[in-house]
Amino acid sequence: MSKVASALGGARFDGFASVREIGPLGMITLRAKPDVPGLAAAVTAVTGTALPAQRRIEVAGDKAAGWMSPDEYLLIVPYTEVKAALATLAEKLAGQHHLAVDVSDARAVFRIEGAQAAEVLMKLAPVDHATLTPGELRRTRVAQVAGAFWADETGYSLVCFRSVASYVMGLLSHSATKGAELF
Amino acid sequence: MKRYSVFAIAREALRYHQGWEKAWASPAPKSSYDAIIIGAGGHGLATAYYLGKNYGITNVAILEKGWLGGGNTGRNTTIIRSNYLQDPSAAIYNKALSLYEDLSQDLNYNVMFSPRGLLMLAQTHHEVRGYLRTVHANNLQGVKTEWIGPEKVKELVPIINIDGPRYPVLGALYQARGGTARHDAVAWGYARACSAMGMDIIQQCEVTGVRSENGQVTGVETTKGFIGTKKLGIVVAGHSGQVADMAGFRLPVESLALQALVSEPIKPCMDVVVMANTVHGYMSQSDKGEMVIGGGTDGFNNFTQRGSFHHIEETLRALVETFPMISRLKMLRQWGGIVDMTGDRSPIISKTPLGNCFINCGWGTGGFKAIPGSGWAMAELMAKGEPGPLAAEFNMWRFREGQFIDESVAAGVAH
Amino acid sequence: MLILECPYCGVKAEETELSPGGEAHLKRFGPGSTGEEFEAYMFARKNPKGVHFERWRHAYGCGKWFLAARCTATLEVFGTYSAQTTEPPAEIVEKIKAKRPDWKGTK
Amino acid sequence: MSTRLAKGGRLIDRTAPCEFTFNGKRLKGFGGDTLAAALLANDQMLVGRSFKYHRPRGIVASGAEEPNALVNMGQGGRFEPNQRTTTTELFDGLTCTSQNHWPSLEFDVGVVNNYASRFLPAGFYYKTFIHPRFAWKHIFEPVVRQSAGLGQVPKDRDADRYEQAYAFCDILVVGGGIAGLQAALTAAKAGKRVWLVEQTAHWGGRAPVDGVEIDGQPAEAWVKNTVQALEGMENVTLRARCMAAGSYDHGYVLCDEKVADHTPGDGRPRHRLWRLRAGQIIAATGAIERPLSFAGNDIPGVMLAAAVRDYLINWAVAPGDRTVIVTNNDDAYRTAIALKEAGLEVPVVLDARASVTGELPAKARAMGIRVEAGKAIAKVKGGKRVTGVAICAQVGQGSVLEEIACDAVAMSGGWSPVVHLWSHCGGKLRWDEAQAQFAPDKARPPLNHDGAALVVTAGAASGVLSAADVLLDATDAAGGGVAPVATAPQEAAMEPVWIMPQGAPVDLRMKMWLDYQNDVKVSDVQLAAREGYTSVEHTKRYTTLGMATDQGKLSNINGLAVLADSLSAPVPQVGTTTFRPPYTPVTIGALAGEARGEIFQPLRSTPIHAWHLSQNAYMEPVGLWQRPYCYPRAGETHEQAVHREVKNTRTNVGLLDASTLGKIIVKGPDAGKFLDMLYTNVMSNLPVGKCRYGLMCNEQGFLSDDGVVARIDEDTWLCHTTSGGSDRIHAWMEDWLQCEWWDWQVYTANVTEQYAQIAVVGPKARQVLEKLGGMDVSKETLPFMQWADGTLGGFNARVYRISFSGELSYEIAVPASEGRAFWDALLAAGAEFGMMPYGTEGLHVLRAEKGFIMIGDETDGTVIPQDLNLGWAISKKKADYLGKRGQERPYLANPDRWKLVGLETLDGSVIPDGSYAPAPGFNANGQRNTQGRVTSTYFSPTLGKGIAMGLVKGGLTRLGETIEMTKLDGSTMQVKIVDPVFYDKEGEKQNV
Repeated sequence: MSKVASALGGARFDGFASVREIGPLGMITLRAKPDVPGLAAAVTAVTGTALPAQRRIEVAGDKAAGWMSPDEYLLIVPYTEVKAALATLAEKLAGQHHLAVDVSDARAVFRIEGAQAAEVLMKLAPVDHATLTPGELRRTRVAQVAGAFWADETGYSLVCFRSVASYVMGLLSHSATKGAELF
Repeated sequence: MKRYSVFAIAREALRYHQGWEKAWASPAPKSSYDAIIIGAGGHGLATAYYLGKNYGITNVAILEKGWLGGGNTGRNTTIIRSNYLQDPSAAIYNKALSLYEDLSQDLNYNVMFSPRGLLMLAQTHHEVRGYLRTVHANNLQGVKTEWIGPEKVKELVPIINIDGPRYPVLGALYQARGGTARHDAVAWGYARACSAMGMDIIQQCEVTGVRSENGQVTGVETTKGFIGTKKLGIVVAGHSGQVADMAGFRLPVESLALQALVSEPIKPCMDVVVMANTVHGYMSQSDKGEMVIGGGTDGFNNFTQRGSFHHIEETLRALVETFPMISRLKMLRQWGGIVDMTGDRSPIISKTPLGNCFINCGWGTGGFKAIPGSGWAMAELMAKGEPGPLAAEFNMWRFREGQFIDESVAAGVAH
Repeated sequence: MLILECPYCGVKAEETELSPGGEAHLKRFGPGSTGEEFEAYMFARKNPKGVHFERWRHAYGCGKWFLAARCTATLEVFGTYSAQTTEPPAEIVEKIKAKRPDWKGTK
Repeated sequence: MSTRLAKGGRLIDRTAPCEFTFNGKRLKGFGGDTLAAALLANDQMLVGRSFKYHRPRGIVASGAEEPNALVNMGQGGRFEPNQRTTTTELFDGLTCTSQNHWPSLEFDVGVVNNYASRFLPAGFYYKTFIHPRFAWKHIFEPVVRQSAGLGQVPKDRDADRYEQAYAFCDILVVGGGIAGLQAALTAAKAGKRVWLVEQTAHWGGRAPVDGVEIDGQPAEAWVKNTVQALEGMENVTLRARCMAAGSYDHGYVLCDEKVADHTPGDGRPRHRLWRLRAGQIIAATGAIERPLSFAGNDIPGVMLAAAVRDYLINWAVAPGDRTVIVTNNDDAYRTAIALKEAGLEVPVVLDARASVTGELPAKARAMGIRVEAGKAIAKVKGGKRVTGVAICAQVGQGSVLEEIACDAVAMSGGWSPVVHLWSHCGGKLRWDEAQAQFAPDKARPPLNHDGAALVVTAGAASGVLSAADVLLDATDAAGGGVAPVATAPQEAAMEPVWIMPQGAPVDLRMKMWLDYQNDVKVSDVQLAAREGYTSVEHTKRYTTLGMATDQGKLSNINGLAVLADSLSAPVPQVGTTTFRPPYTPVTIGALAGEARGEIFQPLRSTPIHAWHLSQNAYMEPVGLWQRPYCYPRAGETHEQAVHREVKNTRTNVGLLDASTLGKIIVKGPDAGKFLDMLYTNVMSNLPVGKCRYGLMCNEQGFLSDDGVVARIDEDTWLCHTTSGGSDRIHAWMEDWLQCEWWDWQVYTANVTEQYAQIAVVGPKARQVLEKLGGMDVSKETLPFMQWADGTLGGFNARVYRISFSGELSYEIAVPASEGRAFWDALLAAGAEFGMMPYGTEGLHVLRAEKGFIMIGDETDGTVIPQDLNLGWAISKKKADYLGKRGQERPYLANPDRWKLVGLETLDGSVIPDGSYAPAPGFNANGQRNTQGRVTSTYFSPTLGKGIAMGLVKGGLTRLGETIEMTKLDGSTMQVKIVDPVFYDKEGEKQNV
């Protein structure tokens, strides 16, 4: 048995949409201003993606780079590659004012899938899904906690803090209960 | 003033109630008064009443831009208590409570003061320690409160859920003398008594300016013309800053919305007032049977008397967890008021930069319960020109000096 | 239930995604300041019934503080702008003057 | 009697019979019935009792405005009081009982109030029950409360689930009548994103009942086609059974969708609260018919004329065999005609207008209906149901001209637009003299975030009543276009009639009900006016007019008019009371939404949470965290468990889950400068590899948080905060960096949850770590107040030599995902050393024995570091830090402030929590003077006696003095002032 445990050990719920806790994913909080020389190259070196523009998440296979704020990025890599990624960043951004820290274990990640997956989120987050464009990373409130989500072809990925993972799982399950479809 | 009594009712009933006189007169303003009080809410009317009763000053006008009792006096959750931690707060609120106990008789107007008892639930160990501290402090202040265990809480409030998984009830601070009163009746009773003393309550009369010479107020400009005065009291919760601005000084006060709601009426089920501060909600049952519910304030400056609805939701979530039966009651009406918030959430009863101008404001969410004590202390300040012991610590300069009267310290309980 | 557009991430955030932070453009007074200055910095708020400049944090979003010009009497929002400024931007001031001709300005 | 007709009923399904019970009586109805329709179909005219006088009450309306017909409905976890029968859909198995009577609906003791009603006018309680003082609370109030209150109290926990959802649209249309449908269609065709909500289960509103024709087809067909068209449009969402409860600022609208009220227990959420955000709201909310004020207008069988028509046409229910119509307008003639066409008797139409000329009256006359112009009802006869009416002239004082037997009265006093959504956010009203109604003043709408109109009204809600005008107005409201053409008979002008007859004497006015539920009569409003309660808000509050569960939907305008008349003022000068949400009452469960039980609030748990639960730890909330308070073993009390845990930590080794401690990374060229401003002491000169305890104050100078700071590298620090403080302190840092010192180069990151942090504490702590194996944790390599990275038992760990207990102590951070595995490894390694976990209470006792302060115990938001003898942690050299200026204020710089000391009783007992130290004498308010208080008090298992810390005037200058401290029973105890460090003052145990 691996000594590494995700927040909920891969909990799952099947309602009108399916909800799965996945992870742990490797995640890095990178704080730097976009005009820092070499930033884009450093991000590309770690995730294989471009530096994301405002509110975007750039995905390349199992890696991604998301825009979190004007001076913060979320880099996603396989859990075991975080250390190397941090080393790469340190090397590429040496001498530049930045902060890169491992936050892989501070997060829980969920997948919400199914034709009506959006409805699960519509019950929890004050987000107008019609205004979201594909590849948009939306940071918002999920009922009473902070969260962020983005969509792909098969559903949504949702990230929240690890300590509230069971609360978020409870919310998602309640919202996805069969018979509670919105439309 | 014809006295109210059961005999008066019977006498009037025989003539179809055609003989009742007006509860208060609606005169035109005179050209000047010995004292003017701006604001005919509970605090303003009580100030006038005690000016007359305690100091014989009856050549008084109370100016009201709307209708008397129409501000926060008429839109609060009517809770009365005096179990405050800090000495100055306990003193003035306990004075208010004592006056409330005799107010119906004093005013010859039934304000329906109902000392049904008040509980503040302790739902964390930290809160337990905070309330125990309050009990000890209250004992020294001459305020009778007690600490009770969860079983006694359940006995007093059968509809409560004492062993909720998240916030079990660990006990409560209990003030048996606390309770409620009929808020409108407090304003009406004072108004009737003031009018009977010959004071002029002038409604629909908005103050638009304060005239002063050499650091002394000479009168006020109003929508009914200029009115001269020898003394001015500003008692206008919700608009304190605006009127202070007319008088040329700034207050350490911000205006925030505070909301409340009532459920549809049901048969009696809760004979005490319950406050649950960990989860930010409080509830009592009115004589009509409505569950009267209040919560916390909004966080931004607002003069609209409309709050943000998510605060209502937060309060109701907490109360459904504490009183599961209310889940199937219905919210009948929700509303907001504008409260003055000071830097320490405690009131201001103070002299001002103008020699004969006095201010009473900043009661935050705790104004109604203070009305008689506030009026008593404000009347003393206006009559003597210097604060008495009840008001002494509530001066408006205390923040600069660092002298806080902070009630939130014990267990996060503001007023 | 306000909506304010975060100038940093462009999200039209609703009030529950934001934290209010009181009056904007306060000047900090530290050691050496007078009692009046310190009081003005800490306590004496303008609290206008009308145009108000105030701080908000996009707490459930990008985490940035920003400033808003808002009417406290109608809740109309004249605009939001960066927190890294000591006075409201000219275009917002112009917009307010157009909509509130009686407005006495920022002082 | 009230019966179901053999034919007709556009909303009922006769093939779907339903059984239900009312007061235990088994009754029958049909699918599509409302409960009110089904009760009427079973001749249940008496359905409840009024609030004050316990008068018999029958159904008066057919919709949301119903004030009378409220019932207790359902059982157990699905019981709900005050259910409005007129908006409750019937289902098979429904059970309900009537309200506010004892012992029974038919025979109610409370009706004694009715006979005494002359002695109980508006506001009587303000004038009596004054003496003796105790009597109000103990005698009168309980009686008042018991006789009021309407519905019964739910007993069981709610069996249903609720949910909430967010939705967004350009245009929200409220009301699914023809105005709403037309507005929605118009907006949708213009490409807008449209939501259309309707409170009932049906589309079309009144038009199909009133026989309107639209574009040459019956309204019913037009409605069907329009709904179909809307359903086919991608940009339109339709919701029936969805009531727009309130409009809030910036286009926020709460809509309560009754998903499963009519199918209880089918597994769906019972209600769904939509939190809609609309660019603009079109309120197509229709109008409500007004009653007429005549004596006996509250007797069961007296109904609104349009409601009688609704029951007849929608549900094939005839409330009476002989129905007298009384009106001041043409619309009520539709009811007369419909009744006649259904073969029922209409003995007379009493029209208060002197001249009756419209097309509808002409048609009624042509059908042989007797129409009496200028006539009124002097009095309705009957008790628990109508038996007849006495007729008089409208002008005059009510001399009876004729009596007519009847079993129902249909009344119409005109219509009032439903302006609630318009008014909630401050939309203003204008008085429309012709229709005698308050209608929206379109020049003064409620404002949106951009200053534009937030709400527009459409149709009857705008004050237009003919179907043709309604459709034109609705089209305009939605941006304009071609409106369909409606045809309906031309109606003559109505005439306002506020009292019937006009000169009614007081004995009649005392029997004219304005507010049926709260028993407010014309005479009560007149009394309020006479006594000076002349502001409309005073009148409302004095009489309780409009404060019942219908919130005055029927009574307000009539009451205002009576008030205006009493004051000889025009109605608009009197004005209206404030409209407040919700439009109709909303179930509190729906407002609480999903947040109950497990998901009531977020519960924050550490990676080791499951283990704590498996050990039956007693958990306590710390902020939103759950932490073990102690780990009681079988047969142990919590107190015994704490003592065992403390002793074991002092003698062997303890294990604490400290993961909740805040951890914030601060990095950058200006990080040192920044931390020097944040902390009272200097952090910039902390050497890499070292730790330093620091204090943070707010700008007032009051102590706000504390913790150990570690210097990670040249430009990186890690700041520990208290468990409750991490988010707050992180936000505090960002506030200063973003809003004040934005040119400083500093980044922060809150990494609290990245790590499981575990404290291994006690004399054998080093042995445990050495057993695990890995990095060197010797005193030489890792001395007190240093940290190091390395491995322990194969785990990557950062080890801090810091102590909050006074023992040899290591705080070890590992990645949260490995936290549980590391905890297990420590337990295994520690077993032979007697290692036991300890909880938060043990932590508190350990730190108190050492005299370490605790934020939240020694501090309460009014304490400065100097009060706690922490002057050593305040830099004297720094020109500035947050809180420094605040601490210079006179009250904070006063040497007389209470300061930290240790306290001990003379007999070793424990000082009670919260105890104060009285000082001689009393203050000016008669309160006992005080000189201190306890801040932390525990039994020390290590020392075998009570120990405490407290704040006392004079502080440590009074060492050795004995003072009094209070006990809960009011007595006092003798307490000695001692040094606050009770254990190992020299620090020999931690520095090994």
